[in-house]
Amino acid sequence: MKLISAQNISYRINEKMLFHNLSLEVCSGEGLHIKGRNGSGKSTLLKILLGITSVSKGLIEYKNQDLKISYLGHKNAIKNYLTPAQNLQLFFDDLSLTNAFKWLEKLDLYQVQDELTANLSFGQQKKLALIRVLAQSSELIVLDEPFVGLDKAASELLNSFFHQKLSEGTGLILTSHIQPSVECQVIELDKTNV
Amino acid sequence: MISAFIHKFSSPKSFVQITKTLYPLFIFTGLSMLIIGWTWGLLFAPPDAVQGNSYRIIFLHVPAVIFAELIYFFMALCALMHIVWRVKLAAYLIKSAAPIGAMITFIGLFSGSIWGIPTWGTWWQWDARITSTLILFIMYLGILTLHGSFSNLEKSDRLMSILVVIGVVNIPIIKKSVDWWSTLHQPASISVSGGSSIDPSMLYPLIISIIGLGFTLISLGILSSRSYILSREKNKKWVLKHV
Amino acid sequence: MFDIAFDNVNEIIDMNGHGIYVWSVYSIAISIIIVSFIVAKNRIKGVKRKIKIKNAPS
Amino acid sequence: MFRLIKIESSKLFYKLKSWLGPMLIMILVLTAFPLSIDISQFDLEKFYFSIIVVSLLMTSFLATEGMFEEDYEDGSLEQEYLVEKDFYKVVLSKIFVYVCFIGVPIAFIGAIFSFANGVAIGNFINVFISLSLSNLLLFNLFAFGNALSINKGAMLGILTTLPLALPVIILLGTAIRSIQYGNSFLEIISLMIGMGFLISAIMPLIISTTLKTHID
Repeated sequence: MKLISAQNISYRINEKMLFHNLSLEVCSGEGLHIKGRNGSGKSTLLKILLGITSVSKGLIEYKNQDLKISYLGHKNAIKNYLTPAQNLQLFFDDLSLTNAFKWLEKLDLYQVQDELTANLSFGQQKKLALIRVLAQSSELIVLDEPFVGLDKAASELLNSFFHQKLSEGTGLILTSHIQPSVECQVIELDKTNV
Repeated sequence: MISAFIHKFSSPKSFVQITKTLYPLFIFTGLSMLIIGWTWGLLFAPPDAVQGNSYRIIFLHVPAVIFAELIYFFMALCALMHIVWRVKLAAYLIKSAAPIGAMITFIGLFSGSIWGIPTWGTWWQWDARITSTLILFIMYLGILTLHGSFSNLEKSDRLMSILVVIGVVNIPIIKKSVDWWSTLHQPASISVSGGSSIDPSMLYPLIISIIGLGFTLISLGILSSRSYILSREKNKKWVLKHV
Repeated sequence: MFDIAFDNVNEIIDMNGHGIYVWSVYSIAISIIIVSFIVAKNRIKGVKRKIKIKNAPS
Repeated sequence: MFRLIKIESSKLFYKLKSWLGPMLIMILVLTAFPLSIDISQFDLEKFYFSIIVVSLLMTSFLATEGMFEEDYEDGSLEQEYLVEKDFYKVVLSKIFVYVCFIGVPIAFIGAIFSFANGVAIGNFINVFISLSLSNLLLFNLFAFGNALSINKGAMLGILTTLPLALPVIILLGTAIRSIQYGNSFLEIISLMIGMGFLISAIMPLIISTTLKTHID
């Protein structure tokens, strides 16, 4: 089942072409790995697929309008002046909060849950931000460089999470310089650019 | 339908070409009418019965203030076109018109202040019109600063259009409220307008200088929009050919 | 209507004491307009030069 | 909507500087003012009102400063966009929370201080209502300035929204004068209420378009 498809999309910024006539589609249970050098427009492409940025040309179709997408960009969307526990209370309603706290434990953040997030290390903040994606039930997961800053244990946890979600029929789109262990179709942005 | 029509006739390319052929005509009409209007006004028109010769500033002041507002309305029209139909040319025109608007508003304020010294004995009055013109000047500055603040030019085009449209709604509100305020605040001790019963010997040069300044400003607008369009579209083929 | 309103040049400059206001306003306004024309012309030249330099080698 | 109000209020609650700062400055200005002039020489009541208008303008600008900046910088806006597909509700609840938690208390402080400067106690409600309403209007307008200038500092915000705020200031001045002289207060207050409804409905729409342009 097609979750999302893009047909012949182009994107220009300040009259500079970032990519041209790009087509892709992601079905449920499928992964998509977007590769490319820095500045090739990976993050922009993700934002376009999410519907945040509008394309210069082309068409993007979703399975339905209220497709549930969970997303984490390179901005963490966590509040520095709150503790991890309070941050989670902001994201989640009471139902999924217990699930979120389970992930807090799995990711080794349980001891620091009452410290200010500003005092946490970069990796810990990243893990906290990832919980937003991990503990949410959604049909499509979109991640921008999820492995950056994670230690080995956390990366393995993330990879096994991908495995589990893909087998459950969730779609996955990610950009990463580190190869995820799940099987994905690959798009190289540098090549379509030329 | 409308959108397709507008897009066809609003390509930056044809704008630059058409205005380039029109420019000599406009600048000639503008400058010659300004010269006629101002010499007539400064040398031939009779002195005012009340104000004496200082009233001759009117031939600069009134056209300037008229165009201070007209340029803003023009920008608002463009902003609407940019928001509704995403016409790029409209955004370019706003960006090139804003500094000219700021300039002419400044001239209007400045000439008004100087005019105030011999007539009212003070260079500033918190009168409704002066205050709203000052606010108009601040609005021009705001638009210019806003457009200069963002690196993504298309983003700043859109933000600027939003601000311009909000501003044009604001102009009558400001006028109304300042009017209301100043009549409550202090009785209108001084009326800025010379009254509608202006003598033809003063009216004709005034009309001529208004039209003359209009054409001059349009030609200035043509020049500044051309440079701006060229710099924004510098990667397009037609620009290369044009250069 | 077309009679000159002043008797001599001095009177034109003086304008019964108002000349300083009138002439200063006009001269400053005219110079602002002229300067903005010059700036606009120079800008066009600058942009054209930049485009030419950029595309010269190819 | 309720979820958003809950989120915004808990965020604001922990940002001490955002809500306590403007209130303290309001208190500071209102205390400093009588001390800075020779009280015996002037009719304090008359002058006091002009300072209350100016300090209201200042504090509401200060309170809305950085209103959307933080959410924009840390990516929360994008996340909200994915959930809501629009910013209208986000903006509406944010302004609502700010007005309730900062605007109304500031109006209350202003009204309390007006006793200390010789305003009749019977006018407390009138002063409080007109100050709260003008805070509602000012917060909406400054939120727009803030959304426009998002991370580009206060100067741009002031330049773009001061022209919008001036009619509100004039309206507030008129309201206060009508309290002082006891005439046609009801007319002005109903005008302010009408404007308040209109602006609180339209402004979030414009702000949400602006924010959408920013994350685009």
